[in-house]
Amino acid sequence: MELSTDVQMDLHRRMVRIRLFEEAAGRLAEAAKLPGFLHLYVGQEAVASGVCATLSDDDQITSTHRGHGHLVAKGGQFNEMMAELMGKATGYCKGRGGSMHISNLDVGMLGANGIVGAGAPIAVGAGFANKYSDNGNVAAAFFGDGSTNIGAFHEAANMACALKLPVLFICENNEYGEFTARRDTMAITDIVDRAAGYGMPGVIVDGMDVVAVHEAAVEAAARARRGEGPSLIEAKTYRFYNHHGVQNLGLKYRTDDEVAVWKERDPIFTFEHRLIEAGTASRADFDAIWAELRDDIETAIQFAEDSPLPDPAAVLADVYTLMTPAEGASV
Amino acid sequence: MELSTDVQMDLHRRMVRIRLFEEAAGRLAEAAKLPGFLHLYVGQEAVASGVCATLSDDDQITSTHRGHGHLVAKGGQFNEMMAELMGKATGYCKGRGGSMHISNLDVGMLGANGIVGAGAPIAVGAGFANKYSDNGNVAAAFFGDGSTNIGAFHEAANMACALKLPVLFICENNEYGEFTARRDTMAITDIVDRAAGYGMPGVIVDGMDVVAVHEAAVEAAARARRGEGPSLIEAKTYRFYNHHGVQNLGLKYRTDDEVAVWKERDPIFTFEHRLIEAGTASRADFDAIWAELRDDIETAIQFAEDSPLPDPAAVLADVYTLMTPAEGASV
Amino acid sequence: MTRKLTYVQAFNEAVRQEMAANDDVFCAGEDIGAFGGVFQSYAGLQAEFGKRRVVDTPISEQAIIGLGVGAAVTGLRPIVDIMFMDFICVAFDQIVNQAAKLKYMFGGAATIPLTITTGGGGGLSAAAQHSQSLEALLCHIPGLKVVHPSNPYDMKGLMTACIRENNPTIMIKHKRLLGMSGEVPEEPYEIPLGTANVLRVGKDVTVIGWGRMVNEALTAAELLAADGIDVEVIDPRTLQPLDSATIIESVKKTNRAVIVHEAVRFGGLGAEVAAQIQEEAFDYLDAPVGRIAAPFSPVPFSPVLEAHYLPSVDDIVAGIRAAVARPGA
Amino acid sequence: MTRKLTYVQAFNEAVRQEMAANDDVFCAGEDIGAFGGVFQSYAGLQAEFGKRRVVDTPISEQAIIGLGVGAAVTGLRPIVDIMFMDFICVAFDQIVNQAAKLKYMFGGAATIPLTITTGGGGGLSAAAQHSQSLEALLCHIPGLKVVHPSNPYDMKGLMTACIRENNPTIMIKHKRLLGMSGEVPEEPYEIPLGTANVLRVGKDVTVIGWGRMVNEALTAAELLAADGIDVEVIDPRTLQPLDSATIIESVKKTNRAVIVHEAVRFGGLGAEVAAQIQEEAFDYLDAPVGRIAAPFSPVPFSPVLEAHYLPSVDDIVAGIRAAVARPGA
Ligand SMILES: Cc1ncc(C[n+]2csc(CCOP(=O)(O)OP(=O)(O)O)c2C)c(N)n1
Ligand SMILES: Cc1ncc(C[n+]2csc(CCOP(=O)(O)OP(=O)(O)O)c2C)c(N)n1
Ligand SMILES: [Mg+2]
Ligand SMILES: [Mg+2]
Repeated sequence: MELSTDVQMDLHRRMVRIRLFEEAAGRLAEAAKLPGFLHLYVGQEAVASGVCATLSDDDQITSTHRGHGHLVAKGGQFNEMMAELMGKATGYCKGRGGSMHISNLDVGMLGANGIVGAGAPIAVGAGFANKYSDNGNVAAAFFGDGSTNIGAFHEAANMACALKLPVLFICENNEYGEFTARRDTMAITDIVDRAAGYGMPGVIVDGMDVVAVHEAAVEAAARARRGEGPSLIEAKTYRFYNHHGVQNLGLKYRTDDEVAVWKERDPIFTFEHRLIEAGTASRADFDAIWAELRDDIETAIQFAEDSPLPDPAAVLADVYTLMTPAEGASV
Repeated sequence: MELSTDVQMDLHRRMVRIRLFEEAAGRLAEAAKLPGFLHLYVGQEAVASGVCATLSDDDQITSTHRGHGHLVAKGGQFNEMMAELMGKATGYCKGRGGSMHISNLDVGMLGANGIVGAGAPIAVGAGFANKYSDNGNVAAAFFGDGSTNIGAFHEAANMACALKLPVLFICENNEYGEFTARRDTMAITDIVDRAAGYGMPGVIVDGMDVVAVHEAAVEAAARARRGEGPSLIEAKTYRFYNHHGVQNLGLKYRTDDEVAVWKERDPIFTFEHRLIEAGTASRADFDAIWAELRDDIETAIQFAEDSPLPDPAAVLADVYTLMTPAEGASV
Repeated sequence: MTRKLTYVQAFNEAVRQEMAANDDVFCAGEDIGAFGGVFQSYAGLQAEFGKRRVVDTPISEQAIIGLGVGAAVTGLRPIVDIMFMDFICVAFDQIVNQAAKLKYMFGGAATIPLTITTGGGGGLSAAAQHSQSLEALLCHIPGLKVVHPSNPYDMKGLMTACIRENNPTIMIKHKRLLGMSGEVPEEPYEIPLGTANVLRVGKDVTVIGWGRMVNEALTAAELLAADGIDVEVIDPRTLQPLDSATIIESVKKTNRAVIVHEAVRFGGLGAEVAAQIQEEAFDYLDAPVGRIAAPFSPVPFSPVLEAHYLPSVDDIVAGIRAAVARPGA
Repeated sequence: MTRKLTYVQAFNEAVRQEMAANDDVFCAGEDIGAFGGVFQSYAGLQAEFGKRRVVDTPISEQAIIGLGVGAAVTGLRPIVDIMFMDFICVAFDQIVNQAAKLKYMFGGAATIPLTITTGGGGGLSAAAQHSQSLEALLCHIPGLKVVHPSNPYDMKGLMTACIRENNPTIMIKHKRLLGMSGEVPEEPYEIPLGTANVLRVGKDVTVIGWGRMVNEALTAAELLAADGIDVEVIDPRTLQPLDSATIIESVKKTNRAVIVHEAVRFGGLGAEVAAQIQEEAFDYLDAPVGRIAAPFSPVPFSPVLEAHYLPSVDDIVAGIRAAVARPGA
């Protein structure tokens, strides 16, 4: 598939936006300016970008604990995201959700999720609604290699196939679940080997190559929109930072060599190199993009820091739609 | 594999014991003499018999809601089983469990289970204990086709493979889950297609052929005892009666033709025919066996009917091991 | 115009009428299609509305709830069935950590008009995994609403309200009441969630019960009337949110209260009701708030054990007598 | 001979000593091996006892509990870890319908010496799915025992008792107490399950609390002492079985009671404690039993919201003042 310059530059832009947002979040976390847990997406940018570039705001995605990258790729705005990470009233979740529950229904992002595997069944529900309403939309579930060992993933994959729903199962295989290697928790090497057990096609792609991911996603989405059911895409990728936070806390669950080898394959820099080689864009073009987006990040940090905190007195707001007096009695 | 006459007659005897117990239970249920639900195993006798014939009392099995057949095959006694179905104090569970929880640890039967899929993780635990204690025992999990759509099955299969445990996964594919056809709840035809997703060997056997089931079980058990990990055996079989109870309640979820075709392949009568053809045994031999076991069943029914009911005052016994006074406070 | 329907027919009619009125309403669950569900709650609906709107699912409770959550957050009004209440444990994360919390975690942006239906309660010798009354677990979870009708009229009105409700609700059908018959209006009607029903007016003691137990309490009340004990019987109908005001008001009048439920006593919803009564009506109480409930054990199989295990009319009568026996202020 | 250990070190020492003493004891859970668990509860154990006895599992909570149940019923003494308490929902069937009920359903034939460990409680801005206090759900389930230590000494003694216990127990570690330091004896010792601890003797009011909250209650008690309010503070330590006798005895002395917990108030374990107190000590009460707990909402992320959401020393002080404010009999 020949990708137009626009599409390629769009893929690049999505990746850079994720990288800059995550690097900024990491810095703020190390400066103790972000409360709670932080799971950075750095290194995996090609997966969210390659998939979301073929989705519209009306298509839905479900995410994981590592969800900022997915929201950025789906069109999330820096200001509301940074404000949410800081727990401010202007955040996407009004400070109630934070990093692990960041979401924005306007762009079809049905939430990061603190429960491993829990997003996939919800994506199946969105896919069901798409088919039910015959609206031509698809739902994509992002999940990690480790999450494919949990029951919810299995039930979701089987249900989507049994009901032939427009769902994309996007596995980001970064070879680790927290601090434990994938090989210690499953007897298979490729997650894609699970696809046949549900009766859906499965394909392995280089998760560090945004074009490869995009092409696979375009095909899977087209298939789903044609009413031919779900697909599983396994993207082989790697997270550059620790499971949560930034530093590896000197943990030796991954060797420096292994990390170095993967960083060599940085999805953004390798892609920029290819585009320059192909004459599609110049270093100067990219520098301009990075500079522009860096400004956006600085603006977002400022916005978040200047934003008001949520009103503690309103802690009970948003538990229910339309509180009734009787509900008040439960408080 | 050449099976000795003893082994073949043992396989036959196990099947007949199941058949007679289940037919008797069905009659008693229709006479309103059995409380609660009753899930009959008639038609599937070859599976439990073929597998359990290669297991000793020290090997463990977990079962399902359709558990009488598994317990009989594992060596359960008619008296205590019939008494349990009647809710008597002399039952294996002292009337506390009934049909859906019938069990006998002395023969390594870790319980029928009312929750679909819940037995498999427990079998994995037993398999873990076997490996931990290096006792050479294996644990076999029996489960239906429908239960392979539930998360617990998936987690158990993956865990057993990841930890390389001596576990046999025995799927009894009778093509229905309650009143819904398997094909409506999964996009695959053979459950065995799921084995590769866990990294274990999978084999399909004719579940109406006790010898075929036995040979596959012998191989899988030997493999497990050698420390080479779990296997999945899918036995294609069929239940002759309704999901619960006996009559099909005039339900048309299965055609009469379909039922008739499968009854043609009755695992007991076809096996007797083969043994007679082969000159291994005569009709008279079989008649004697049926007669002997029929007497045992009549004795068991009498035993159960004559047995005392449990003492209602002792309803709280057996909730905890060694009740402490403080626990009394919880009552 | 009203006529007699059974409890399960009333449920079925509420679903049918709401489905006819709103294409966003659909049903999904195990064996609910051609078969109509093991309790026949969904009988005839697939024939009437087709496989698009009445969906047989795999045996996958987590995915069944997830299907409902995902479809609800994207605009539909799903009714998903968990056959037996005991099985909510299999889907507990999707109910407790997803359905109940999504709206809040999203800062209010999500709306989850999801109805989860299930069959609860004992009395069928169905043993420890098919007989539980687990309402207390659900009522402790912010974000959920919990409904448990005691008769056909309430069933139709409450089920209609659940389907029209914009929050995740759990409709608990009592398995022993499925065949209970009663007058039910043909036209659709709603019983607002969170409104209790005073089933019997009395002045001596207030009995609060739900599901099958409140009917047993009414029987007990009639027996005690013969002895001149005048019992007020309240059915909260909705367990979360609980209509505490109606309960407190009654106790302030009668000065005595007894709670009856089928769930085990320790940590049951009766504890919350008792705690609220003594908080709100402390100076009015002439006796401790009593609780009649199951002992601290799994539900036994044998009919003789289960009959002893479940609260009976006699147990309720005894509990009420104990409450009124104490000298008043 | 005693020395200072942190809460999590006390946990770790109990596990190490029991593992050293009994080869039937093993541990399984996510990231507990080389990494020692996300809270370092299992730090160093795999290095000391090897991969056979300290097992890293897949992310499969149902299978983790099942592993424990199956290994326990076949003779081992498993310790299985569910990282955050919120995740018990993912494995709820194996805990509630299997581990808790197996013995009873088998007519007593099974023995399940299983310990489930998990990290509960809020205060880390970990939001709605990593901050819950769900003890009430577990305490309502016959067959389970539930333990929740408030300090290092109790942690070691209770964890040792759990491992030696022959029933399924859930050991809830409070995430905010992991670093709490205190005197802990080197030698192994047991604190019998079901025995409460009177942390402070007082005559005016009894405060019952557990986990982090009972420590906050002690702080509140000291503040109130300055105003001449003499508070008795009780830590049940074991929540199921609950040592009701010690609580009732205290309330009969002080005539007033306040319960403090981090879980939401509605349906929390405080309701059961309040219900029992008014049942057993009705004539002794000079004021309604008070409950200080979280409001009916998921746990919010933003620190300002969570600080407001969780009961504070000020809230406890106010609650105690309200209880003692009422004129006595
Ligand atoms: C049900 C559940 N179990 C455990 C956890 C703790 N946990 C959070 S992330 C994680 C690892 C997930 O691994 P993977 O799915 O590969 O995603 P990755 O972190 O590699 O992106 C674990 C175990 C959780 N959040 N939910
Ligand atoms: C978790 C759970 N969901 C649903 C049920 C109700 N149920 C009991 S048996 C059954 C069908 C099981 O089908 P299968 O696994 O194929 O076993 P079979 O009955 O065919 O032997 C169902 C849905 C249950 N007991 N547990
Ligand atoms: Mg991973
Ligand atoms: Mg089947």
